[in-house]
Amino acid sequence: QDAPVVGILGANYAIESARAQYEALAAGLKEQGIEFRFLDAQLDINRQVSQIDQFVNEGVDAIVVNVAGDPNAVLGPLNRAEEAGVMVFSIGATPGFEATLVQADLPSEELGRLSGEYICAETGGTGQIAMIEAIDIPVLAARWDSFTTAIEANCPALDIVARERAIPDDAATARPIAENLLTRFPEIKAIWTMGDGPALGAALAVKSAGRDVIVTGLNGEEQGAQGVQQGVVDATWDMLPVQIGYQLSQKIAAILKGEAEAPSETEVFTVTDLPIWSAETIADWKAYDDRIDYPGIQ
Amino acid sequence: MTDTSLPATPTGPRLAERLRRHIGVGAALVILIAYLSLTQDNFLRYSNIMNILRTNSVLFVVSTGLTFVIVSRGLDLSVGSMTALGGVLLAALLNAGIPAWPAIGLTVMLCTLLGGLINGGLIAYGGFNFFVVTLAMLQLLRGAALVMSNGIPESTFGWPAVQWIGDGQIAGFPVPVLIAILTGLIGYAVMRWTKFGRSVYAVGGNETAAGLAGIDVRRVRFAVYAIAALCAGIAAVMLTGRLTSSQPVSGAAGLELSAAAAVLLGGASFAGGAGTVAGTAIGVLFLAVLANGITLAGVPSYWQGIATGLVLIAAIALDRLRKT
Amino acid sequence: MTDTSLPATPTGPRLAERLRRHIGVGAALVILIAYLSLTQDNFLRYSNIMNILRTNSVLFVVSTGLTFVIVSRGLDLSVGSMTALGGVLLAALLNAGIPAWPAIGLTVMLCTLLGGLINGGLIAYGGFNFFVVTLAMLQLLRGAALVMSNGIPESTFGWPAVQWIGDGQIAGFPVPVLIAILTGLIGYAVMRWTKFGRSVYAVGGNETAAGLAGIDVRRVRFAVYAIAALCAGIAAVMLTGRLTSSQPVSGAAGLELSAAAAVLLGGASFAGGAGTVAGTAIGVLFLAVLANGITLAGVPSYWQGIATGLVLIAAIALDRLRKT
Amino acid sequence: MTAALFTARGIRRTFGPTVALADAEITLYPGEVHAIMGENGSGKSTLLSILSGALEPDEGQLTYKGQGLSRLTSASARDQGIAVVQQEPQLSPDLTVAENILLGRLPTRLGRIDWPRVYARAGEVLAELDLDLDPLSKVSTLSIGRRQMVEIAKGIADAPNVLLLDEATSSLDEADTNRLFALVDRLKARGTAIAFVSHRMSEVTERADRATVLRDGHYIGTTRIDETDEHSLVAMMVGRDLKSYWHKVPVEPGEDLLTLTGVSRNTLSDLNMRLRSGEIIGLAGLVGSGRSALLRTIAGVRPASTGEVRLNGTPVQITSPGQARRLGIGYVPEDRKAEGLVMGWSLLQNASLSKLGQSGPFAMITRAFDRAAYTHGAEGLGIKTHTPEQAVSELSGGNQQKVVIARELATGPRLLLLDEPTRGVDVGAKEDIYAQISTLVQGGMGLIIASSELQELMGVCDRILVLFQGRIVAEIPAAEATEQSLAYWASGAHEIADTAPQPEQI
Ligand SMILES: Nc1ncnc2c1ncn2[C@@H]1O[C@H](COP(=O)(O)OP(=O)(O)OP(=O)(O)O)[C@@H](O)[C@H]1O
Ligand SMILES: Nc1ncnc2c1ncn2[C@@H]1O[C@H](COP(=O)(O)OP(=O)(O)OP(=O)(O)O)[C@@H](O)[C@H]1O
Ligand SMILES: [Mg+2]
Ligand SMILES: [Mg+2]
Repeated sequence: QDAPVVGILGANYAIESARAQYEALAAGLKEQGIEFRFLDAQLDINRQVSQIDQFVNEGVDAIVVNVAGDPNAVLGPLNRAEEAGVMVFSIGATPGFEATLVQADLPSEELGRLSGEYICAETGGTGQIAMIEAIDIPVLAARWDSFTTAIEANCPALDIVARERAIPDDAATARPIAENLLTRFPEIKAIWTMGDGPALGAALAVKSAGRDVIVTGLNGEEQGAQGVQQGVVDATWDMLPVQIGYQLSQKIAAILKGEAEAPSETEVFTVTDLPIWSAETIADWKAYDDRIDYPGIQ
Repeated sequence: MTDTSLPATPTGPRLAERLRRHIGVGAALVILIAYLSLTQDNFLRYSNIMNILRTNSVLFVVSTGLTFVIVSRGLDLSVGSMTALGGVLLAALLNAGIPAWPAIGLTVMLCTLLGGLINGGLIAYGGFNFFVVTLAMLQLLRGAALVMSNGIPESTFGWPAVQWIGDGQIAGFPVPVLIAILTGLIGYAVMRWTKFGRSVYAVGGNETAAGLAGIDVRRVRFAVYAIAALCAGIAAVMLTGRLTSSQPVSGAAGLELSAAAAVLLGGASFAGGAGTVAGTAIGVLFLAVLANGITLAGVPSYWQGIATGLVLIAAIALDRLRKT
Repeated sequence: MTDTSLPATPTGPRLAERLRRHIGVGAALVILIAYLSLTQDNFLRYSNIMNILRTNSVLFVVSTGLTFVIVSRGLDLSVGSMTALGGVLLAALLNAGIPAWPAIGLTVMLCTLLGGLINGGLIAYGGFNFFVVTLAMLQLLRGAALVMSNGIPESTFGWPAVQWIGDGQIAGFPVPVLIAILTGLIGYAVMRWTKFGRSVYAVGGNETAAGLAGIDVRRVRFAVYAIAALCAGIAAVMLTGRLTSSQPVSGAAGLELSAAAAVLLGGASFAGGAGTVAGTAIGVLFLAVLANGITLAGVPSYWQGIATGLVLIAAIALDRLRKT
Repeated sequence: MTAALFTARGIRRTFGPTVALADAEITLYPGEVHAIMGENGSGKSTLLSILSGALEPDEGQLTYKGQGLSRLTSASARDQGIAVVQQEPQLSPDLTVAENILLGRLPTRLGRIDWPRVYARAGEVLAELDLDLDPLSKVSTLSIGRRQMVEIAKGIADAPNVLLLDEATSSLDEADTNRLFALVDRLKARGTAIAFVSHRMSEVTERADRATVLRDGHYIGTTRIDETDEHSLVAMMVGRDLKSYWHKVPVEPGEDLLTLTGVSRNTLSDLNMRLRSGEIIGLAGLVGSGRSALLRTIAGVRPASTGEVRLNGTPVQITSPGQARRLGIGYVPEDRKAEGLVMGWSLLQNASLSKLGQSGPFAMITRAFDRAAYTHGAEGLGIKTHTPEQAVSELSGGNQQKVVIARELATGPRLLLLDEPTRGVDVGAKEDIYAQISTLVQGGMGLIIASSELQELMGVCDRILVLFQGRIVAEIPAAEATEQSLAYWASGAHEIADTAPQPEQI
């Protein structure tokens, strides 16, 4: 019998942390002697819909989907996949689709909580802070929701004076937003950002304005690490994408090989103990692609 | 010297002319299809072909509307945002308790009105520059979609009619593809056989001449933007059905450029006065088959931009070669 | 009636003409500034003004290049992707061990070559449609940026020269703003006072007449695309310095449309033959002040698209009013 | 005479500061051919635009079939049977001839355009014009002369009661002009009122019944043609007497300026000619005979593929218009709007356009540069404008033509090529141009003039070369040329004569 084939459906390979998940997933499958194919939606949900259909057409044994937008959109093709007997795994949730076997979640809540506790401590729990969020989609919203929850719980005296959105969530967009925040709020003590790109942009704005404002990022990506190394970003938390992808690959392999039983309802797991990258720890930081041997899925 | 009788084969020159016009991209399409058929086992499968058509029916419907605009010597950059807003409107109407079919009708009508009144009104009756107006609308409509939905996709899963339009089947044939074909046929017929259609060519070819010939140039300009918006409205319903939800943020982003590329590949030009819906169909098919072929062949997604760019240039190069 | 003597006040009509051309958006800009000064305490602060200028110097440099293209009756949709690719190139050159200044020079040269040879070559000497070529290049160059960088932003922090260009100061004045001003002045002078500049207007105004009068139309067309790419290359260095890293994925995305909007707001038109760098400066300032005002006023970000769209329309409406 | 069909009284129309018409009037009777005359910019086109509903008058009344017309539009004018043929053909280039002819009134059946009827009807209209043109060909493939014929076909498509022709013959050759006037005769017999504008005096005196003259937007008068003569008409138009119209002065030819030996390219074959400084050569021929092609070759637009071109005795390869300018060759193309002027530019800027091509790559282009070019080039041409800062698009056709000539003179050429230099130019302006030509040859310049007006060639030139199918078939001293001899060679009649004795070769 042929080796089983897994179809991996990426949301956007060009995003560093996403790529780390897919590559780690593929690396793990390869280790287990399982074949894989990869298709990238490049954030176009319409394309992802047809890619799911395409994998089903090709007769893969399982698919792993990282939804490239609104999960509702892929319900139709996922149901078609299930009907065709294809096992469905996912990175991130696919609400509305019940038949996912294993779902690897991003540690968004912990990222929000850790960064909240950090800002609480560093600001002394009083004063003004601002947030740079991104587009309001559930996978990302968990970050700022759990951040504000953490602030309310730990230091209610901290005043969140502004919540802006960087769309797209990159350094170039975030920098002028941060510049305006600094102009509007001369007393501001910290800027929380939802990712490392915006963090770098905001931090450079702070530096250029000659102000003393705490800036944090999330994800532990290249740009966040650069910011910390440059001494402009105060901290960022790793989201361990390589572990997410690798752990998922092992669970998939076990099921495909019959070593483990397919769970009767969706098994959800996520990673914990996210390391902080700040001036003290940054020497230990490793780029995602140095953490595991990327098979180079595309 | 005084032979004014009609030529024996009246379609002769027209056929040749038509071939000349489409053969460039048409030939590229044929070559592409032949190449993919030989190299990709899955390419010619019924399911793959339907997958191609289904995925691109939205693009085709939008491109059909845009054909009118480009032939009239205009451009509508707002069709992508209009499609996104249409989806948000539809979801909002449905969730406000309006039944599916009236909500669909209302969505399409609202889009048509919006595009007609603002784009068409300002450009035709206000004499505004079409690029600036529709660029402004690109931003404005996307903003409106975001504000209305707060950026959150709303599910339309509970309304089978919407799903049927976007992803249903009639006798094993996808409904969105049928809608696209129907739209294309109507568009073709209107451009070819109605006074209005010919007026669009006349206005695009020489506005002064059209005005002097008694054509109401402003009404024609108004109408083409309304038609583009109408098609965007239909596309919005199809896309929402296909994705079972509205997509305020990324829905149909960049659609205006793909549609414009398809129309231009199909033989229209910004100089106005030329182009047909049939040509646009070839243009859309070309882009569609290209994208499908690239994924089938497993070209890394990074390379897809490069490949698309190269093939686009190759397609118009072929077109140039044919013409000289 | 046979008066061929020169008028007594030669600058009279030209001044009026110039006012007429710019006053629309110029007036809108003045109104906007007045409004913001009154309602936003922070608006007129030196730091805020420098923020505005610094943030938009990249846009202005790109728009200056695009002014040449649009005046020549063309369009370059690839300038955003070129800017992104330029950043990736620069980072790659630096990390390959080439010292900062040579790497910067090389980056700008490579961009100019690429844009000149492909865009300019195909459009000017190949006779290809500019929209399709530069749309293809939009995809192709972005793809190249992704392939070269594997999507990873590379730090250029170790090279102070790059940071200095993007974010440095000379006597308290931001270097990127100085570069933008210098680029603008050179662009203005070239368009206004050189044979080449005048040729660009002639080619845009009436290509056939220009050719028969002895202007090398193809060389002019070639040059304008090279200039647009040159400016994109300079902008790439500035942007990379400003962000201390290359931004292959989203860097400068959509920049082409903002730049085109700025140029058109500044009085140029797609009919070619009209437009100045001074007008473009007003157009960029208008967009810049608008964006700043919107954030300063704390308008929720989702509303920004709507506000930008509305104000764009208002600006050209004012322009129309003035002209009639 | 019967009752007036169409009258206009007290018509006033302004464009900003320009008063195009001050108090114009005209009365048209059924079955008459009425010439409208006047210098360039006197308001003829404006008057026709008002009569055809394309422009609204500021003041004045229109009466049609005894009824006052208010708010006439292009569409309503056509519905009432008033048709106009524009001075500049207004066609949609990508549409077919048939569709252009029936634009705005395509016949439909059951809401569908009835294409067979479109082609049939267009065929009929073309037949009425006696025109051999495929109704299915695209307008973009037609020459300017053919386009003008299509424009005329458009005008007669609805069998109008009133036909207004604005310089309909200016880009037509003899044959097409004859077709047009044959049609005019037939329409006249049917009781159609025809008004036409022409700068060709012979057409007016031979074809018109009456003439109305405008000067600077004022109505000067209407006369019966059989009660007047050319001189008094011209006097009415220009308000002065034109004495020596052609300004021909004998000039002693100097050195060889230009010689062509065996020059061929594309449709041109084996051309030989010799032009000395101080000499004027005329090119005669039918449409498509290669007059323009020959000038374009010398001007470097389409370089010769074989043969030798010598300038001042030295062999040269003229490969671009820019190079031609640097060699001292000036070129005035035949279509001033499409090929000559940048319409949005001022007179000043247009005046320096060719000098631009002539100057080095680092030349500074300042206002002084433009001004010098204009002052130098426009001298003696008598361009009518209130300021050279004005956009050329606002000038009348004749003045636009003078600007193109001024532009070339600004480069200080030794050899000047003029393609149809007086097309659509009024008598007064023509005289200005002829006077200028005369001054130029006296200064030692050599000129080659291609023209469809044989009178002009005979009046202005020293020698006339006749082209037929891309070959020079005759060279005739202007003094010995007659319209008949030129027409004989131009029409290819000699070929028939040559081949007649050898029928066995066929
Ligand atoms: N659209 C316009 N804007 C400004 N001025 C105009 C316009 N149309 C005509 N004019 C002016 O009105 C006057 C009359 O122009 P018109 O075209 O009627 O002259 P014409 O007698 O037909 O001349 P020609 O013999 O050169 O065709 C001219 O001075 C011209 O410059
Ligand atoms: N761009 C072109 N493409 C193909 N054939 C052309 C082109 N231009 C001119 N010709 C052909 O070359 C020949 C010479 O044309 P040319 O324009 O020189 O004639 P002409 O005597 O000046 O006539 P006209 O009075 O129409 O200007 C004609 O047969 C014409 O059809
Ligand atoms: Mg006229
Ligand atoms: Mg000619």
